[in-house]
Parts: sequence; structure tokens; C-alpha cells
Amino acid sequence: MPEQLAFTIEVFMNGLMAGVLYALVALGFVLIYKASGIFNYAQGVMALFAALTLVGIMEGQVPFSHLINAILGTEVHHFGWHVPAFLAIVLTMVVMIVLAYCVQRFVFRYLVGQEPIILFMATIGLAYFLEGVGDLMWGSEIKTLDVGLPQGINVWIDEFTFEATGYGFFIDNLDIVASIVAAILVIGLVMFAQYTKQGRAMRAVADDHQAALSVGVSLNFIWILVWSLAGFVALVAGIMWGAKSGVQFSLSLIALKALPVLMLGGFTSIPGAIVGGLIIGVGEKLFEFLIGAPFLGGATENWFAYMLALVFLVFRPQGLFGEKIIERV
Amino acid sequence: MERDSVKDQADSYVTEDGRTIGPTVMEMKNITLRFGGVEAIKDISFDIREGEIRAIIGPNGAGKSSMLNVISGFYVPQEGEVWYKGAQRPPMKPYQVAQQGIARTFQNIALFEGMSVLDNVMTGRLTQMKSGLLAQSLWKGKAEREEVENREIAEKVIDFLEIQAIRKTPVARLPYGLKKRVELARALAAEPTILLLDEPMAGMNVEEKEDMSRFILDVNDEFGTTIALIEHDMGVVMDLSDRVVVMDYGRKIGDGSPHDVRNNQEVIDAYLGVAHD
Amino acid sequence: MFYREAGDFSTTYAEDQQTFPIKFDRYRYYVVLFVAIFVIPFMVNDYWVNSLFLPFLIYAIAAIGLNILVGYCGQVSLGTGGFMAVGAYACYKLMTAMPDVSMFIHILLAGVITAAVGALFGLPSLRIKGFYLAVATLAAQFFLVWLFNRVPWFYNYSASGQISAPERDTFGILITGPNTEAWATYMFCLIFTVFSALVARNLTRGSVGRKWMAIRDMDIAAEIIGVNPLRAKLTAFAVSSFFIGISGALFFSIYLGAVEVGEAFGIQKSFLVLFMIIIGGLGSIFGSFAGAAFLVLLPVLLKIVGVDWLGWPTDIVAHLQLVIVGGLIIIFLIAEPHGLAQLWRVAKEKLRLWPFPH
Amino acid sequence: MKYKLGTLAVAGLMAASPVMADLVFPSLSYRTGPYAAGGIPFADGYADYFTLLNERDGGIGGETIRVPECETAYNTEKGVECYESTKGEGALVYQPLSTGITYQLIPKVTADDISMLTSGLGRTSAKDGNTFSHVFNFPANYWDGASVAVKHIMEQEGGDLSGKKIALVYHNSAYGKEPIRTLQELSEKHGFELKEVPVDHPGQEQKSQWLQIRRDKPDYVIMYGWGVMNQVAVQEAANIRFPMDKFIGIWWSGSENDVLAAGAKADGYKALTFHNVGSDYPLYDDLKTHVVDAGKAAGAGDQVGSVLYNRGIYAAMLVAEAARTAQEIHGVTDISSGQMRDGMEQLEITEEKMAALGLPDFGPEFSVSCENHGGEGFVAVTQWDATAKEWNLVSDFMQSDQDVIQPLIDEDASAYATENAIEGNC
Repeated sequence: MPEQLAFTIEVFMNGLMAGVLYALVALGFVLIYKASGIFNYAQGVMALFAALTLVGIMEGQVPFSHLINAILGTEVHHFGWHVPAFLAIVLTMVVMIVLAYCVQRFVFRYLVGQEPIILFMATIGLAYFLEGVGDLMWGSEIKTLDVGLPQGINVWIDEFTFEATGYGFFIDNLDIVASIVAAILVIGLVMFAQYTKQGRAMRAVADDHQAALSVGVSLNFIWILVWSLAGFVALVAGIMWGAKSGVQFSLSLIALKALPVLMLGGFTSIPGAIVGGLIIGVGEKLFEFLIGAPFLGGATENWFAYMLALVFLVFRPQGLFGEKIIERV
Repeated sequence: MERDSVKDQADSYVTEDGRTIGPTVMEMKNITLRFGGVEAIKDISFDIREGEIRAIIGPNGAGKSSMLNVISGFYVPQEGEVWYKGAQRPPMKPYQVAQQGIARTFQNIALFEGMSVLDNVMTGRLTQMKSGLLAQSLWKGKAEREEVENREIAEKVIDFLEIQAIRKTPVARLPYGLKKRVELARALAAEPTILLLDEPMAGMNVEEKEDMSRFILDVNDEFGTTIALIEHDMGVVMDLSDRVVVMDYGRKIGDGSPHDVRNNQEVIDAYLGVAHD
Repeated sequence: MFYREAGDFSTTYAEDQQTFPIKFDRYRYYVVLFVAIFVIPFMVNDYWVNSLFLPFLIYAIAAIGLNILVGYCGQVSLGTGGFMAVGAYACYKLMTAMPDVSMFIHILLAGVITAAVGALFGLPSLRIKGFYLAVATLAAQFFLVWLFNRVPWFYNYSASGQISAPERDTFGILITGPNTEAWATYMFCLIFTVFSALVARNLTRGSVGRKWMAIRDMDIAAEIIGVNPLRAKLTAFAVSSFFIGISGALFFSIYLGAVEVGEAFGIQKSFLVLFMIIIGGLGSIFGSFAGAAFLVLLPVLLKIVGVDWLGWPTDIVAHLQLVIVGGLIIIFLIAEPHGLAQLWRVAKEKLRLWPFPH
Repeated sequence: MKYKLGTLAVAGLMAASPVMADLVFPSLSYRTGPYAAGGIPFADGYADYFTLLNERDGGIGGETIRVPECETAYNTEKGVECYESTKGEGALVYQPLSTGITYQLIPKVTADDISMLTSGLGRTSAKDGNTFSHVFNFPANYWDGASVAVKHIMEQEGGDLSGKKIALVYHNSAYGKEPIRTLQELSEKHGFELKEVPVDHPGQEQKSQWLQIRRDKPDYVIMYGWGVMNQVAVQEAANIRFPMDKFIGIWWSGSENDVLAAGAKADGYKALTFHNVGSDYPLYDDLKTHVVDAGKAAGAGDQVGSVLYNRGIYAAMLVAEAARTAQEIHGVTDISSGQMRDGMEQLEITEEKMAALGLPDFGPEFSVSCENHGGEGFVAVTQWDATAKEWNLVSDFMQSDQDVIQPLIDEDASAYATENAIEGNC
């Protein structure tokens, strides 16, 4: 196989994998936007918060220890136990559900029916708040997250492709795991939406608030539910990215990776988020490989993702899966 | 019917009420409009004369609003020609149509909810305001003069429609009937050659309808504005209009004086719901 | 009855159309302006100017600019950081290419250049709307930052890619570089801020402003009553970018003196300015000031209270600061969703009626 | 940190009125934001060293030291606010630990006659004391780092680099771009091929870059990273099974934070340093008695002995010695900022001095002069031992290639001097 072609295919494959991770973040946005029309700026911070909480629980860290020590003059840091990863994930999920409840109870309950920009702004406040609370609770130093996910080159693929083509392809084990998890997550969400009572209620709300209300769906409950689900997605995204880079503030910036995906796939479409993520992942990686690095000096991925989405939207303003917009008076 | 067909290009015309109306100002020739496979308007021709009140009526889905949208340039028909002031109108954007002196109101009120009544009416003057960005940013010279001059015209319309008291009120706070009136004010402020009214009385009670009818007649009377309107209420239409076009399923089934139209068998069928074959 | 409008009658339309038709407002405005021009410059030191007034004044300009685009024309933009960078780099190139020209000219020219770039990136707004447009403007943000980082011509081929403002004066008074007097930089920025506010106010009360608002409220209806949407949107992008460019130029040359594009004009800046106008109030010049004050002054205030007065550890204060700012945003929203400007209007209504409840 | 916030508040109120007799060394730290992980240990070390001097020796020359801390979050605007708010308290020297803030403060500190120490960061050409009268970047700068990295590689390769390929993975910012010129010159001189691989902030996603490295198969990778970029790069290098001992980071890419996330796979990763590692020094015993055990450690007190903590200690030591030098020169203990500058400029760090301070062999020997504000550019290489979870020095402190670097410094400094009409101060 010619070398350049092999490289291109490798970049393509890795772009797909990166795209899955982007899609994972985008999914959290879509869930909330679809059900409540809220563009949740805090999604990235939620991923950080979830990952911080997970590490904190696993390590047996005392929450707010820094603050407690400062006020009481004590020296508490750790409970001295270690919680197994699985249990810690469950406990973190409980925390995220409590968070979802609080968000609904103390913020959005008072903002029902407000314009989208106001809801968006509330999530900005939420992002500030959560970032501060997360830091206060668990400290802002970097933490290692190890829930036992495999990482590094997949040797089998490397060897297999080397035998077959003369060039060993690089696929990261973590990416493979992430893809599988993302697939399970999406299938799970779709099943949930299709086959459970709560799921159907959720879809009803997404379709039409008034109609859903009139058939007895509790909006309050549904919104807590979607915020919990988004919290869950944030946790998964936090684990995947945290495994790679450690858990720290920068984790909240992954939200930026999701925006071009949302633009491409639409704010309301789950398949849109997936396909959009894949297109962005592949697009930016291929561009960097074929044009960016050799001709433009590299580091083009960030803007290219947005440019790609922009150009796409200029030709198809309704996004990937949206229906053609017919304007009427 | 044939008496006042579109081909009749006489300079003036006397209605059955004895009103003399002017020559043709706008003419639609064989207009066909399709959305995908659906034909919303099929080969329709009619004219609008200067100074008249021209009504377009028809049951729901007859294509009346689509017709109005064609006139105001919002929809581009696949076939046919629009003639305006004696010349064929080239394809143009809605705002260019507006700049040519065609103003309109909307079936579902399309006011600018974030602005006050006065500002809404002033938007009607936008086509007349030509001062540049620089002059406006300094609020000097032409910009300042222009603002006052146009304000005077807008105030005249506000007086005329008796909405002085709510001048500074944000539009979003007004009740439905007043909103309709403000919308009319906005269109009037443009001092249009042709005023298009899309169901000006929809959703109003009898009293409000009477008010609105009076305003429409006064506008036509005092400013001599040519008016084309869509209305459901047959009674109102018959009282107001000089000539009526009747549409059904995208076709024109009648055109003439209210009296003629009322006695047209096809129109009666359409309104009484005789099955089409 | 602290606040009265009774007895105020306009006898001409021109009078009724002025910026502050109510006497009380007018006087208050004159008082604020008087204090800003004749009192503050004689009282300030480096700390007050560099830590509080300069960022406040400069962010206020950026907020006014963005408010024109988002608040008046309804086109949500997240490209502010990138456009500020255009202003800063334009100013830098002009300052170093023409050292003898007054800084006033450079800053204005930087604004004009940014206006052109802004209009260019405004083109997609014709097809793309709402949040989609917001995300689309991020393309401008990331691309511009990348460009300034990438092309050495923009930073005069310096080793690191940082740009530093050399010493420049205007009318013989130093206003950039380290040896400036506090009052001079303050006055220089104040002039631009007042100028920006006045121009923005004039534009938004006239026909251009009405076109923008018409597009914002209902773009289709606006087009049908005769507003050319392309022109209206592009003028909004251009005017908005003009102000943002000015603020970027001031931010670089007067306030920081040296910037690195990715750090100073990154995506965080775009969000920050957007937060300012949402919190302050969309479609309100006063709101731009209020939002800038809230997000510039409040953190400093909290820091002073926490660290200097209470002596708490800086990191705890920094974290609490986030919690408090976030919490306040939410509380304000629940109390008044339309921003600080609306809160102020409501307060005025209350004052007008005080002490009577209705 | 054992004080209650309440009592601290009272102390804070009292401290708010400036006591002019103190030696004030403001710490522009960042314990929040994207680079908090790097900022915390440095700030802790910087503060702890001065606390130790206060507790053990009663300050420097009998003058107590005050270290007002101000949070910048690595943000240049907050940096300005911090500078302005602390400079009035009689600040003697600044340590911003941020290249962006450094650039901003260079003209300001010069105008205000306050010194700034930017060890291993900031503007490299500030080494030229003739142009940058108030800025010091001893003992080493970015270009020294690049040069020593190449030197180290050359040693590994038996002295010949021709035909070799070296990739530079860098943070796509002013800081990351610093070494490019030097490396280009060096590649001409030694005949290796240089490949530049930029990574955009924040650097969470580096798949493209490392795939590129996997394809290009460079013999060595040099990294100029900061923050999350480091962790991800080390992880990705491990993922593509790049030999870790051929992967060399600058000193900002060589702390425990950067390698711990990758676990055992980071074993053998190298990083440069301009000071020693570990906590096996007599000074640390004093630190434990007088500071940590006394509950007076800054922050959480859990960073002692980490690389960046040591860097904080080292920076504080340099400042303290400079202050001592200033006191000697001028014969007063309560020195002014101008006198402090003279102390900085005549600082001489010798092995005896360091040993006497309880930090034997902690850093290179160097001396500062009016023309040379940057020392002699001695840099060492450390290597990560993933099993023991510690960094070890694996080379001596070696000098950078001054023949290459000095002309570059002169060029950049003279450009700055012309642009800002600086006549020279020596």
C-alpha cells in the first residue's frame, strides 16, 4: 500500500475515534436542549465537576477540606479509605442526580417560559458557580483518574495491519473503549426514550411542552431527568478525557470541542450529534494532515472545525438532519 | 363579468357606487406559484386600479395570502408577470418592492415587539430616510432634520388612527385590536402607493371591526391610497370594496363589483361548499 | 418622589427625541459626566486607573459594540475576542509604522479596519441564524487568533510573537508605555468611551437603529416593510466591530501594553463580553456599562474584601469569587430576567411612585 | 493554614496598613484556572522559604519579610491588577511565573524602579541587562534550555547529530515559540533536521500531532508545553510507544503533575531543570521543623519536595540572597526597591553560599552583572522514575551554546531598545 494512502487511512480512522469523543460531549448539550430549550453552557464544567467528584470519592478525599481546615484550623484531608471504581461511579452519579435536582429546584423552576438567551445566561451563572464549588470541594490541583481503562496503541491492530498492508495502523485502546461506551450510551438512551414510560414522557416534552403537560406529564420531573442524564453523559465524558489528561480545570474546555459538532448536527438531534462528531473529527484531522501541517504551519484543527461547520451551514442552514426551513409570514 | 376584465385598460372607471377610480396601477398576468408539487396559485390574472379598494376573497386555503406575498415580492411565482406603474417588474427582493411604494400588514400581526408604538410607526418611514451612517452617528445635519420631518408624518398617522395615547408604550403590552391598528399605522406611515391588508379584521369583535372599516375607508378617502385587502367577513368586503377578486383552490373564479360577485354561481358554490369534480 | 417626570413637557419633536427626555435623567447624566471629567482625574492613582477604570471603560466600549450586534440587531456573536485582536494588531502595526501620528487617529483607524473585518465575517449571518450564528462566529474567533499567532508580519517578526506597545503620545502627552500619568490614560479612554456611548446612542435612536431592531424582532417583516437585511446586518456587524476594534486597540496599547493574542483575545474574552451584555441588559447602552461594571469591578471588590480585609487565602477567595458571581447571576436573573438595565428601570418606576405603592 | 479564618481576618486588617519596615516580595500566584496545577506548588515553595527565614532567622538581616499573595489565575489582566495593588506596599521584586504577565510588567517595573525575576521564563533577551535594566532571568532562559537539550542529545548520540531528526512539540503561544529560532540555528550548526509541531491551547487533543510524530519517526522529541498539554503529550507519546528517554521536556514540562497521569508508561521521560530535585537537603529539615510542622505552610502543605515546589524555593532563595547582597552593598537593612535592584545585579551564587543555606548543589553557580542579567546558562537533565515516582538528576549542569544564543539575544534586545528608544544603562 502506498505510504501516503496508508497514513491517510490511519488519520481517517483516528479522526473517527476523536469524533466519537466529541460526539460524547455534544450529546450532553443535545439532551438538555431538546427537552427544555436550554443551551447548557455549563456542560463542560459539569464534566469537570463529575470527574473531580469521582476522583474525590475514589481517593476518599474529604470534600471542602481546604475550606474546613482554613476555618476550623484542622488538618483533615482524607478519610483514609479507597472506594472501588464501580462504586465510586455509582456514588458520583448520585451526586449528579442531586445536582440535577438542585439545578431544577433552585434555578430553572423560577425561569420557566423565559427566552432562550435568558436560560442560556442562567447556565453561565451555573458554570461559574459549579466551577467555584468544584474547586472548593476538591481542590484545584491536578488529579490522576484511574478507573482501569486500557490506554495506548492497540497491538493487535498494529500487527494485523502491518501483516496485511505493510504499515501498522495506530488505534488507541482508550478510543476503542470510548467508541464502545458511546455506542452503548446512545443505544441505551434510544432504548430508554423508546421503551420506558419516562422516556416516552421525555420525548413528548421535547415535542410539545403544552401537549405533554395536558396529558399529565410532570415537566419538573422530566427536566430533573434530562439534567441527570446530561450529568451522566458529562461523567462518562469526564472519565474518558480525564483518563487521558488527568482531572483538572482544562477538562471544562472540552465543551468547545462540542460546539462545531452541535452546529453541524443540530442542537436537537442525537444522530446529528454522532454524525456531526464523526465529520468534525475526521475533517479536522484530515485537514491538519493533508493541508494544515504541511502548508499552513499546523495547529489548524481548532479553527478548521468551526470553518467546516460554518461553510456547511451556509449551504445548508438547517444543519445535517434538520428539515428545510420554509419561511412564512 | 367581462365588462371590467383585466384587459380593460381604460384610464378611469366608475364603480357601481358611482365612485370614479383611476387607471391600472398594478397588473398580475397569468401568475402561477408552486410549492414543491402543490400549485398554490394557478394562472391568475387581475389588476388593481389607482385609488380603489380591491378585495381578494375566497375560502381557507384558496391562495389569497400567497397572492399577497407575490405582490409584496416575498414569493417569486414560477410563471407570470407582475406589472407595476406601466412596466414589468423585474424579479426583486421584498425590501425593493417596499421601496417602490407597496406597504402591507400581516394576517398574524408582525409588529416589532421590542419597540414602542412610535418606533414601530417610524419603521414605516424607513424607506424614506436616506441619511448616512456618519451623519446619524453624530445626530447632526440631515440626520437630525430627517428624523424630525419623518416624525411629523408619523405623528400625523398616529393622530389619524387615534393612537396618540399609547405612543410610547411598548408594543408587546398592547391588546390585540390595538396592535392591528398600530400595524396599519406602520404601513400607512410609508405613504404607500398601494396598501396591502391581510385580513385586517381577523379576530376582532363587531365594534373593533367597525372602527377598522372606518379607518380603511378614511385612508382611502383622505389620502387616496389604493388598497388591496384580503378578508373573510363577506359583509365587510361587500361594504368596503370597489371590486372583488374571488379565489378558490388557487384559481380565480370571479372578478368584478361586489354585486356581480355576489351573484356569481361559481362563487356561491365555493362558499356554500358544493363539491368540486 | 425621588424621581419625577411630571412637569416635563416636550414642545418640539426634536426635544422629545433627545437622549434623556426626562430632566432628572439629563441632570444626573451631566453630573456623572462632570465627575468623570473634572473630579476623578484629580483623584486617581495608578492602582485605581489600571485596575479599575481602564478595564471598566474599555470593556464598556466592547460591550456597547457587542450590544449593538446582539442586543439591537439580534445577531448573537462569539467573535468578540477575535475582533478585539484585529483592533489590537491593527493599532500595533499603525503605531509602529507611523510613530508620529496621534494615537487618536491610530485607534480610530484600528476601529475602521476591524469594522471591515467584522463586516466580512458578518456575511454568513444572512443564511445562519440564532445560536448557530453564534457558533459560526467562533470560526472567526479561532481563525483570527490563529492567523495573528501564525503570520510573523503581524507581530513585526519578534522572537516570541508578543506585541508590546512602544511609547506614544498625543498632543504631547504620553498615553502609552510605562511612563504615562494615570490621569492621561484615564482621560484618553474616557474620551473614547463617551464618544462610543454617544455614537451608539445616536445610531440606535435613529433610522439605522430602527432597522437593526426591526431585523432583531422579526426579520421577515422587516424585509417586507423595506429593510434590506444584508445591509442592516452588515452595518450592524461593521459598527459593532468598529467599537470592538477600538476597545481592542485600547486594551492592548493603553491598558496592558503587551499582549499575546491567544491569551488576551481568546475565546474566554468573547464569552466574557457576551456575559457582560446579557447581565447588563440586551439592547441598552446603560446595560453595557452595568454589565462591564459587574464583571470587572465585582471580582476586584470581592478580592479586596476577601484577601485584603479578611486576610483569607487567595485561592479560597478566588473560588468563592466564582461561586458568588455565579450565584449573583442566577439570583439577578430570577429577580429580573432582562438584566441590570431593566432592574434599574423598575427601580426608577418604583422611585417615581414612592412613597405610594402604585 | 492552622489559623482560623476569623483570626486571619484580624491579622489581615492589621496587615492592610502597610508597615514600611518590611521587605515585601509580592507573590503573583495562580492557584486557580487552567494552570493551577503548576502554580500551586511554586507559590507554596516561594512562600514557605520566606516563612522559614522569618521563623528561623527573623527575616533577612533582621528585617521581617512579607509576601503578599495575589491570585492571577495566569490571566494577564488580573496580573496587572495584582501588580498595581501590591506595588504600593513597597514591593521590592516580582516573580510573575507567567510569560504573558512578564511581558506586560517589563516596561512597568522599569518605570517604577522595581526588579522582576523571571527564572527560566519570560523574555529571553531580558538577559541583556543593558537594555532591560530591571528584569533578571538568571540562572537560565528558554534558549539555554533548547541549547542544552540539543547538547544532551548530542552526548547521547556520541557527538554527531548530522542526519538526525528532532521534533519540537510546542505550545502554540509566545512561550512555546521561543526556542524555534535557537533550534533553527542549532540545526544549521549541527546538521540535524528540525520539525516543528505546534499544539493549540489547551492541548487536550493531540492525536494529529502524535500521529505525525509516529509517521515521521524523529530520533528525539523536545517539548515546550505547559498545563494539560504536558500530561496529554506524555500520554500520547507512551501510546505511540515513543521511547521515553528520547523525549525531553523543558523545565515547565517536567513536574510530577506531567507524568503521574500516564503512570508506569512515563518511565524514563526526561526534562530539563536549572535547579536540583528531591527534598534531600538540610534546608528541608528546617522547613519541616519551622514551617510545615508548625502549621505555617502555605496552601495545603502537601507539595514539599515536588519539582515546582523546589523551583519556588529556589526562586525565593535567589531573591533572598539578592536582598542580602543589597543590604551589604548599601549598608542598610531596610532596602528600597532601587537598592534591591543593585543587589540583584551584583548577585553571586556560589556553591559555598548554597551549602551554607542548607541547599548544597541545589543549582548552578553563577554571577550577575550589569550587562548579563541571565547568568551563565547552566542547565541539567532530569529523568522520571515511575516506580519510585521521583525525578532524578541524570546529568551535570552544562552550559548552553553561548556562541549561538548570545547573538540572538543581542539582536532581539537591540530591536527592543530601538523600538522603545532605550539608551542602555551600563
